[in-house]
Amino acid sequence: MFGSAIGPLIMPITTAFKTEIERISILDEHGNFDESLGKDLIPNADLVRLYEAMSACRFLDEVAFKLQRSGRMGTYPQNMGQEAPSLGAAYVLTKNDWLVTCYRENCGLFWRGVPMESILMHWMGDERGNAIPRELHCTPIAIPIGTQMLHATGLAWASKYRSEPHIACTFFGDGATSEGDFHEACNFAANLEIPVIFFCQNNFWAISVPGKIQCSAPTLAQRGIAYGMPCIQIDGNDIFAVVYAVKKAAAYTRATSKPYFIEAVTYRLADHTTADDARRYRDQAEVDIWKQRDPLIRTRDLMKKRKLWNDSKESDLQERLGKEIAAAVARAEGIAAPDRTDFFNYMYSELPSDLIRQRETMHTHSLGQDPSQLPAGAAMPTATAH
Amino acid sequence: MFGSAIGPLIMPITTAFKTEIERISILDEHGNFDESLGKDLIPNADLVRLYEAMSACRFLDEVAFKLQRSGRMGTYPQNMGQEAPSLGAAYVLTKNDWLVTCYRENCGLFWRGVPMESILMHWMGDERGNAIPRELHCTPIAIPIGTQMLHATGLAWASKYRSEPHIACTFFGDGATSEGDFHEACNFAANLEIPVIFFCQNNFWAISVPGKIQCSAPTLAQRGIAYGMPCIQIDGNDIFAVVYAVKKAAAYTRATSKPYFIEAVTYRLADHTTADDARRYRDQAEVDIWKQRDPLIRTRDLMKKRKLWNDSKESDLQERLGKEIAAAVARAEGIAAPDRTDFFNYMYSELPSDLIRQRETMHTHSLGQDPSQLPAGAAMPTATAH
Amino acid sequence: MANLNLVQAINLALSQEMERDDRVIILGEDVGANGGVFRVTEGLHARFGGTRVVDTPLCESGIIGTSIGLAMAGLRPVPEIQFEGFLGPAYDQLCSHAARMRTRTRGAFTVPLTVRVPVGGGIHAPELHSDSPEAIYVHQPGLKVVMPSSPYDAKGLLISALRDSDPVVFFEPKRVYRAFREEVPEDEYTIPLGKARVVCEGNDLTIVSWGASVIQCMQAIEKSGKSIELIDLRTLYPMDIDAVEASVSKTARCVVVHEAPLTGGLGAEIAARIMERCFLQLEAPVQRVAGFDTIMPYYKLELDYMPDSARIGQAIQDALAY
Amino acid sequence: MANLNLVQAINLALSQEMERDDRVIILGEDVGANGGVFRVTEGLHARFGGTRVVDTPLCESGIIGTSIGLAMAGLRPVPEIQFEGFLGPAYDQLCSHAARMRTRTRGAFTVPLTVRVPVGGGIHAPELHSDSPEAIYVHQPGLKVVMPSSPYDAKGLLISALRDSDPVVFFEPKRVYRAFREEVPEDEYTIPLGKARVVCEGNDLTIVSWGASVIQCMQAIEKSGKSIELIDLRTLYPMDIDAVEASVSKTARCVVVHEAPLTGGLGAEIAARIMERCFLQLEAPVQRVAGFDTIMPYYKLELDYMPDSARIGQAIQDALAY
Ligand SMILES: Cc1ncc(C[n+]2csc(CCOP(=O)(O)OP(=O)(O)O)c2C)c(N)n1
Ligand SMILES: Cc1ncc(C[n+]2csc(CCOP(=O)(O)OP(=O)(O)O)c2C)c(N)n1
Ligand SMILES: [Mg+2]
Ligand SMILES: [Mg+2]
Repeated sequence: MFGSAIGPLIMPITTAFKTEIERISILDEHGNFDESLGKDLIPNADLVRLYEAMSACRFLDEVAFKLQRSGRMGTYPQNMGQEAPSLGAAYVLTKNDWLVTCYRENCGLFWRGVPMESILMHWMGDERGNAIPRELHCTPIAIPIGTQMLHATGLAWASKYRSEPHIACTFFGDGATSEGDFHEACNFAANLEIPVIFFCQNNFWAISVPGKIQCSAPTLAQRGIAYGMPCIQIDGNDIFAVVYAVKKAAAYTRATSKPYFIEAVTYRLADHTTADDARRYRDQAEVDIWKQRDPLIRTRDLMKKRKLWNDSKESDLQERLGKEIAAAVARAEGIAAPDRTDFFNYMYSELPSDLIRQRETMHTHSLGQDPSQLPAGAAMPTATAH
Repeated sequence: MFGSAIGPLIMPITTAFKTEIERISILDEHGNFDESLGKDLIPNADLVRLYEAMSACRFLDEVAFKLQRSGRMGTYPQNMGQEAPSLGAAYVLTKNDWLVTCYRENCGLFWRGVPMESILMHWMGDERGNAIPRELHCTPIAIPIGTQMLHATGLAWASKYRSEPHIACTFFGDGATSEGDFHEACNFAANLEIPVIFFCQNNFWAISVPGKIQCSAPTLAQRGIAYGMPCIQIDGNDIFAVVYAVKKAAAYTRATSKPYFIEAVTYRLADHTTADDARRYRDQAEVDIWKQRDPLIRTRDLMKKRKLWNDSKESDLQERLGKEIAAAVARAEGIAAPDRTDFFNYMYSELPSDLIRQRETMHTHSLGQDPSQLPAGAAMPTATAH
Repeated sequence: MANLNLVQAINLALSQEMERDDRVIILGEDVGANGGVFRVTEGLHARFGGTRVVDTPLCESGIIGTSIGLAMAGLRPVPEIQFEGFLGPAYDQLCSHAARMRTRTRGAFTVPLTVRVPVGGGIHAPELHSDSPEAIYVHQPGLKVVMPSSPYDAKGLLISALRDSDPVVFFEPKRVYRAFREEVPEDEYTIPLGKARVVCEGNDLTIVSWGASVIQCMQAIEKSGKSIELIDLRTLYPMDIDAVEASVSKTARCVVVHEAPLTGGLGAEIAARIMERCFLQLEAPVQRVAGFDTIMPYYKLELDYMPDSARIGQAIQDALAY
Repeated sequence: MANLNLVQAINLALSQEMERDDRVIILGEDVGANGGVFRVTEGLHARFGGTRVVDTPLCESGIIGTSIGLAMAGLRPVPEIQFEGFLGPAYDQLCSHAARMRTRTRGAFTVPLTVRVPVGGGIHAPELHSDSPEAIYVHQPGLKVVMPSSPYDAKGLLISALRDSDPVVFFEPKRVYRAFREEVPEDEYTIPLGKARVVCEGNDLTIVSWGASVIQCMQAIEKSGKSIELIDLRTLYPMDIDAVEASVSKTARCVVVHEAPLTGGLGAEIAARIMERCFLQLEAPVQRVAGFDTIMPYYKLELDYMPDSARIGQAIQDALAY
């Protein structure tokens, strides 16, 4: 609580505030597994499903990359290496909790039920990719960095207003935490007691700008301290740590209607987008280290250790994914081209008459000209000037 | 330092971050004085001058209030009760350090050398009140809340760029810390290592909105933790604590070129502005308590204890201030009315021709009409339509 | 019927809609116990409680961004921005999100919010408390923009805005807030968005205006002694250009009046449309009476900046004499 | 002389001015080692070092607000905003501060900054990477607004902007970035702000345009087979309306072309001014070819949204046939 205006003033040097932040790692890149925290966290059957989901996302990522390179899709931001954070959140949360994402959360969105072709269509330059059914409680891919967290605040507030138990979980990168809107969202949620999980995917880079330009503090988690939020830092490539943290955060948030801050330390193994060339600004050595920390590898190794997985299951999976994803691509590419006037159709609940006129005359008349108002004989190619 | 992308990941629960924030009080409202911190902080002669400065500001405040009430000035934000923070800063800092203020820092501005009539003229609706000589290194009163801290960041960066030792000290209220620009300024300064003191005057209210709606964390000082800044909380009505904190902050900032965060706990004893009626939203009991904590009272009591002051000095002072301030009011009111076209004159380094035309014809022609372009006979009251 | 000023008429509309529809919630700086700095939300906090009339942190982008989320979830938030000069920080959320969500998601999400914004000069306020940014928001497709000039219109337009399922920027001319009272029905009624009002009929010339300037236009018309038709646009987008066309087709001359700076102001759009639609009837160029292309001066000179009946009178003369 | 595209011409202007004047510093997202996402600042970080070419945190308001402070202190910051769609968060600092500081302080402080902003559509980019918000900034008194359409102009205009002591918004049409090369002198030269360029002369009709649309206009003119005068405004504020007037006085017909939405776009201002100045000469209403009053669609349909030579040709025909 922000001090009340009437509290006593105590002299001369006292401690006004004191805190510390925990860091959680359960399954690390060397295969170490912490039983105390990890034991009953994810049942084996679920672990396999989660691994399959990460693999599917990874597969799609590679396909999308090729689609872009062969001119069949526009700029695409690869998710490779960052599958675990959004997946773990989608796994823990209920279908009525909002997922308010950016563009590296494909894995969580697919888990929630967003069709792969929706994501593809979005990056193929088609708004229909965003027409995601409301009952999935996902918001569209957010292009302006740092802006979507405020929508999460509003969405979660609406649940609270209606006395529904649902919360929102919003994702954003390290770069996004530099935007003013990030601050306003955290502050709004903390002070008005709105149940939002602020989930930062710290992947150390915002395009070419290194993390220390976004935050020179020891952790990004401590951003949350500014708002009096509980904060936690986790290994974001560790699906167990993600699930642990989101369970803890969701329980807190649901019970108190107050926000929670998670920093997941992760890494994007690919370029920022297909328009980027990361070799211009980061060392391959760094990338190589993080390849060892890949969330898929350690999960697969654990599954093998637990006898849940083997090479033939792996190749079956890859084969199945190959087919499923080819089908998704076919659906995305097969959709009928939008009508050339389609961008008029969703502007307002009811199209204003001037927009109707613009739509109807767009290929026949100058913009300002209502055909019915032209003087007789005008606008006919052969007419002479009056 | 924001973790490097190559550090090891340590398991399972570790401490990612740990901190605490000090609170400083040296001269409290009961007259207690902490010798260990306060001893040589402010020489007696300076203490008297500081007290006189606070008294002058208070006097002006009362006069300004009356000017507004009698229709001789527009809306005015009283400073009463908040004299110490900006004064202490102006006292510690050099004339080349920037003071980037809001509107409750009159006392510091006067100490720096800003003429009283400038402030009066500003609130009398006259831009000439902002034509403050550059060598005072003060920026104009900032109307949009939370925006000026970014200017401080740029001003201090320019000093650093030129290898000058100057820093900036920027003031803002508790409400201002909710704006995105506040966050962006702190973050910019911290990560690019720009020497700015962020000085928050926490007066518990932003117009009618109580502090806990702006910050529900235990302190406002901890906003600084988000950026890895050193932060401190002080009794803002204690001129010694202010001087102590600003000295510490300025030394750090100058030496490291990194920012520092100060939260000064204070209170506005008057309404938000003359357009406000604080009785609508806050208890008189709260105000009464803070009247006891008035920075002037405790300073005067200490001076008396130290035999630096007595009632006759006080009445001499009041008499002198009465005259000085009457003269300042006379200067502010006596200035010739601005020319009716004056608002054209400072728009650009060179006035574009269209603006010259607008200025010249503003009382004679319609806006779009260049007299030279009118058809013969047009625009003459008696002419007939063509 | 009650004799109300603009503040009271808006307050009445808000309280009636809140009564009728519990999806309507008010949020903003000082809108709660304080009733807003102009007292427009006075009494609503006491009546509807702190869950429906909510004081927020001091952050305009946050207020609009959060309202977008509330609206996406199906509520009908009515954020207040304290002065038009502080709408700037919310520009991005309004234009990049509120205006685009419906088309972005092909209607899966809509943003039925009404942002209330006091606007304009003439009240001796400090800097950035007297501007007129309406053209900025009219230029942004996906928004609707409203500016009433009278208590009666304000109530009917606000109720329409609150029931509209698209984002509406509802500008309230400060200069009119307490300028006069008129009869305002107690019962709810709506005035459709996108329909202008013919304030008075005439044959010699048409004046098009909106907001506080409408009053200056009425004064100028009275002084002119001419037969002048005055159109109050009321809604700036969608704009009732048909009403303007009908009038100018009759009068053949037009003056447009607004407080915002001339260049890029809505007067330009109206003039361009009149030219497109009434080219052959027009006897004189459309005259624009507007703020100059300067910063709105501090209040000592604000009346020299703002269109007044003298300047409007000059334009009437120029148009008639052309 | 070298044969350069727009990206290279801007890069050359930046490096020459940085060489000449150490008050010039570049700041923004990815402008350093990466050379900007369009590679406009390529090589400058290596050449001038990290104190003069500075990667900033990801915050557009912060970039502009900090630049204002730098400029107030006498430096000449050249902030880059990565795409025009992300200029929104900086709207408030630009319009409430940069544009107002000189008049606010009666010249005690000036804000000589040049914000570079890639603008416009046609490059198959994602949402909010293809808009044209120039009218917004032209409507704000105190700013200057520039948009070159060719490498030669870009270099000369940018040098003028960098030497100007007022804030300039310098829009760079993305569609032109690598569209063609032309001869650009190695030596420094300036093109004055506020002066239009007559791209080609003609007698039947005048086209006014700027930025990437100028190229579509040239195509349309070629196809039309008419004698058409094309004016590239180059600077949008202050606008060279004298050049437009001179041309339309001669041709009596005019088409204005821009990518931004029709309503409230600069086409309206130009049309209104032509009416004011050439009323008696005008043989047809000024035709506007512009983006529609909708959100710029995702790239599958962007070419249907943007003015192309067919739509410009239609307007030419309509204007000539009127
Ligand atoms: C407001 C805004 N500014 C700039 C951009 C351009 N941009 C796109 S992604 C990006 C970096 C984002 O970094 P981060 O938030 O760390 O997410 P990451 O890409 O690393 O997942 C930038 C600068 C944008 N989309 N929106
Ligand atoms: C951007 C912006 N929003 C709103 C306002 C209106 N306003 C003026 S002062 C104020 C409260 C400021 O509170 P705080 O920052 O705590 O400063 P204090 O007045 O308490 O000194 C508000 C909301 C403003 N001037 N600027
Ligand atoms: Mg990142
Ligand atoms: Mg305060």
